[in-house]
Amino acid sequence: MDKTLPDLATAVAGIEDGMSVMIGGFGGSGAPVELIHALIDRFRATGHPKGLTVVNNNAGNGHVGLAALIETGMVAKLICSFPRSSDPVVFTEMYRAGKIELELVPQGTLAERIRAGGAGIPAFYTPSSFGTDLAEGKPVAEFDGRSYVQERWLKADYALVKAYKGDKLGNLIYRMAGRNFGPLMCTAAATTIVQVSQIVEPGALDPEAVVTPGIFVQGVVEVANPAQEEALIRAKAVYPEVAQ
Amino acid sequence: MDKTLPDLATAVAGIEDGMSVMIGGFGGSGAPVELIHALIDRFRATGHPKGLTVVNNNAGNGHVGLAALIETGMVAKLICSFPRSSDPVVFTEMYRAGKIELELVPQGTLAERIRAGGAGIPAFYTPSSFGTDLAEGKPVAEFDGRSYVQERWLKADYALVKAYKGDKLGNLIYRMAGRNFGPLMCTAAATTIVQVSQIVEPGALDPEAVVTPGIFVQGVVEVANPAQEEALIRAKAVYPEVAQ
Amino acid sequence: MSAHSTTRLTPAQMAWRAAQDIADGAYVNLGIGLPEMVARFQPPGREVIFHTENGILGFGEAPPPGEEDWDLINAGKKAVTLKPGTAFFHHADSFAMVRGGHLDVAILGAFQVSESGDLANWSTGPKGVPAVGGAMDLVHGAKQVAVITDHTTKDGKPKLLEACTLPLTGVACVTRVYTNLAVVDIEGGRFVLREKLPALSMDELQSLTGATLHVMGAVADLNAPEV
Amino acid sequence: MSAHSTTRLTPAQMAWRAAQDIADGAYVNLGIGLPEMVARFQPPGREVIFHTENGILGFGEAPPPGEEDWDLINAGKKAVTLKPGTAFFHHADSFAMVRGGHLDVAILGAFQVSESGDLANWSTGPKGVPAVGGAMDLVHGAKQVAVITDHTTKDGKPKLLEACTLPLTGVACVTRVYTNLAVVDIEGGRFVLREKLPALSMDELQSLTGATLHVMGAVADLNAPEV
Repeated sequence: MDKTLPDLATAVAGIEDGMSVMIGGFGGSGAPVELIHALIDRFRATGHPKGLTVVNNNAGNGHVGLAALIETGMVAKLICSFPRSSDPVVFTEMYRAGKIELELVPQGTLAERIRAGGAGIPAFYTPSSFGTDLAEGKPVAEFDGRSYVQERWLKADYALVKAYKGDKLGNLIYRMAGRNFGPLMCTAAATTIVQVSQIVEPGALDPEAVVTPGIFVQGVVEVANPAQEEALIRAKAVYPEVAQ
Repeated sequence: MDKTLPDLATAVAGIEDGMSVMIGGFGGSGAPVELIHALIDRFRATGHPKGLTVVNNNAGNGHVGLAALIETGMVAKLICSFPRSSDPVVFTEMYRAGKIELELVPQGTLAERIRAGGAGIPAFYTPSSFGTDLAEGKPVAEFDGRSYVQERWLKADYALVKAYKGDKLGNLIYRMAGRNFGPLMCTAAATTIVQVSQIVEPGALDPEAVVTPGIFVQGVVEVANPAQEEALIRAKAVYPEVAQ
Repeated sequence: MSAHSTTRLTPAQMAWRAAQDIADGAYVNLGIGLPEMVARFQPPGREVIFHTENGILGFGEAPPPGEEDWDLINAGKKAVTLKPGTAFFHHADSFAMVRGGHLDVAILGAFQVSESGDLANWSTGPKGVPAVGGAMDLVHGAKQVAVITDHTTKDGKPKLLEACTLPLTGVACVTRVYTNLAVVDIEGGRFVLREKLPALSMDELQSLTGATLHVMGAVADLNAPEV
Repeated sequence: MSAHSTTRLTPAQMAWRAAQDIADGAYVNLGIGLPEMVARFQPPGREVIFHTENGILGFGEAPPPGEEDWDLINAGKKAVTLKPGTAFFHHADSFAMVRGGHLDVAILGAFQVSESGDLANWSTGPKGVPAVGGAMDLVHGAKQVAVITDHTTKDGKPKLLEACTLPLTGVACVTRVYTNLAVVDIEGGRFVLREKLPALSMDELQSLTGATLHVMGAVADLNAPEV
């Protein structure tokens, strides 16, 4: 078994118009910049995929990665917890212009909904958002005298995730806080594509330290020296024309 | 901060009559034999604690560990998925004699209920057990055309868990399939006590490979060469009189 | 029954037959007991990754006697071994794999299977100590849930029925049954016969089955090598 | 207001005051912005372990400029450092810590706090882009939810109110408020004054507060060193 993909273009080739795509990362840490840029390249070459629903904690920064993806107009809807950031002009402008739909989800609920999607739990109750505008229209229930909101699982057609190392079976380890939503998104997508700094042979990763077991991963592509989104933003990089 | 406990007797000293106690392990792997035996010692010396509700996947084997705990009569109720094992005479006889109550839970539901207890999720829906006797009396609901059973979180007063190494802050790593329910139980108990083969200084465990972060652990006790329950059973050991 | 008793498949042959259907690269959970034998008969050239409920993916075969590490066991509490690419995880993650639809195949034992795919395999009634383990989770989520079972009970009663009489493990979950006489699919609430022992007539097989066996297209010969 | 404006605590002094209440060994989450400053003022001899939503427990202070590792950031996307005993985990585990009641203290910012403990801190109304982050989770689960906030808005309107007028983050969740004028507990649906700036009269403080300040027992002087 070898889940290695030959290149980034192949890695994103299966994403179709209207699909839902989970994209890992919290701010710049763990953001799969190269996979996102490969998707932008494809759109610019072919006009597809478009009308995507993207799940990410944020809405991107600057003009690279997720922000650049949104800037192309490929994204019809964003499901996230915190679209306000240091330099969020791309999303903010499109949102105010009514060009992108926003589903705002508390961060812990977002994480738990994705986990539920991967774990076959169609719904769960959480105290988060009870009594707030974000609970509007959702079923509520009382357990042991406390009120909770019912939340539904979240799944996607694709997940694009950045990890540190992966073996050919798809077992993954991450790097520091770059882990964040990655392991959850791997479980919740029909097809999970992971960019790793290094693809290693099975056995090279300590089985005690594997964070994402390979069963959750359909494809692994090596990006040896991945860009760190925060560094790109500080260098005022713009994709597709990286001006630095 | 130093969560090290001086000895096994201290480790189990806070468990009171009628408490609920989660005990890690799946069969003999991960069974905290020494912590269980310390609890038996206390009961034999003081008559307490008794009337315990124990949560474990199984019902013990032979006459050591969990089986020995049940044999003392300290356990009023067992919550588990599989009380039938190769040599389950202790539980079987007490159950048939009406001396111990059994709550039978599908294994995945047991794991998820414990996780929910630790994660502040009071209830969730699972397909498991729908349409079976084990779903009797539980709310059911349909999501996306499929039927699910509502299950409640499971918490406990204490968790007794076996890990491989722990640092003074309570960060833990496990050993192979000895991990099983341990990381979940650590999160779901008001007080989690862990026996480890070695207590190390903070920094000695790789932060990427920590399985249980210390926030979930209240006490760590070193048992340098822990007994493996399966080995004890094969040696026909009996606790408190270990005949080998 | 004595006439064709010698032609029934052995447990190993049933396991062999089931193993032939597992695709290269599949993630598979094998139930305790007879289903565990399937692992022995992977066709050459196919790589299958085995999952066990107690938190291991990609484990290897049993170690030689005396070399067991009792922290490295499967859900049947039998010792297994490590293979390159093994991963350990806790029980909630393990059942996320199960319930979340990540396993390609789960192969389980059965007391009874109904023509609507109901499975009964955890309780023989109120007398014994009830024990369910992971069966009620495994019947949900795996892309295919198959059963390996003798076609009849030890006293000759059918195990493939219109409706199960024993407590259910899951409703409408089984899609294929490997017996010592036949291979039967469950489609649209009916048993559809795919293969049968060549020496066994349709009438004989039907007489050993507690619900109508439908034929849709060819019925192949069920052959298994001596294993 | 100008009369006592010079005596108001600085943001650093408010953070210092809040830090004095954090017990040795506590697990603490600090909200983005002003609450983050609390970490700087841990009293000597106390060891506090900081949690951040994006999956780190036990991180250390900011690195020197130029030595940032942008994979090692906190929820405010600021670079932090490793300390011995740090652990990394994914977002679901991180919020299990939050919602599951494992944090001792969460200290958050506020637009408004009501006397029943309601908090509004995520939305100033329909005009802007809404963003909630982890706030709605953090207000549930931590054993104590405290708030650090100026006592009034920049244009002098009270932020401690009978009822919040802005969209709520959580209902009945805050139990202590540290302002630049006072320390106020929320008990039984009432603001209970615990400390106030010595130069500030009760009447002055009440006039800057949008709900009745109750006094139960002594009101201590709120003093903070130059920090």
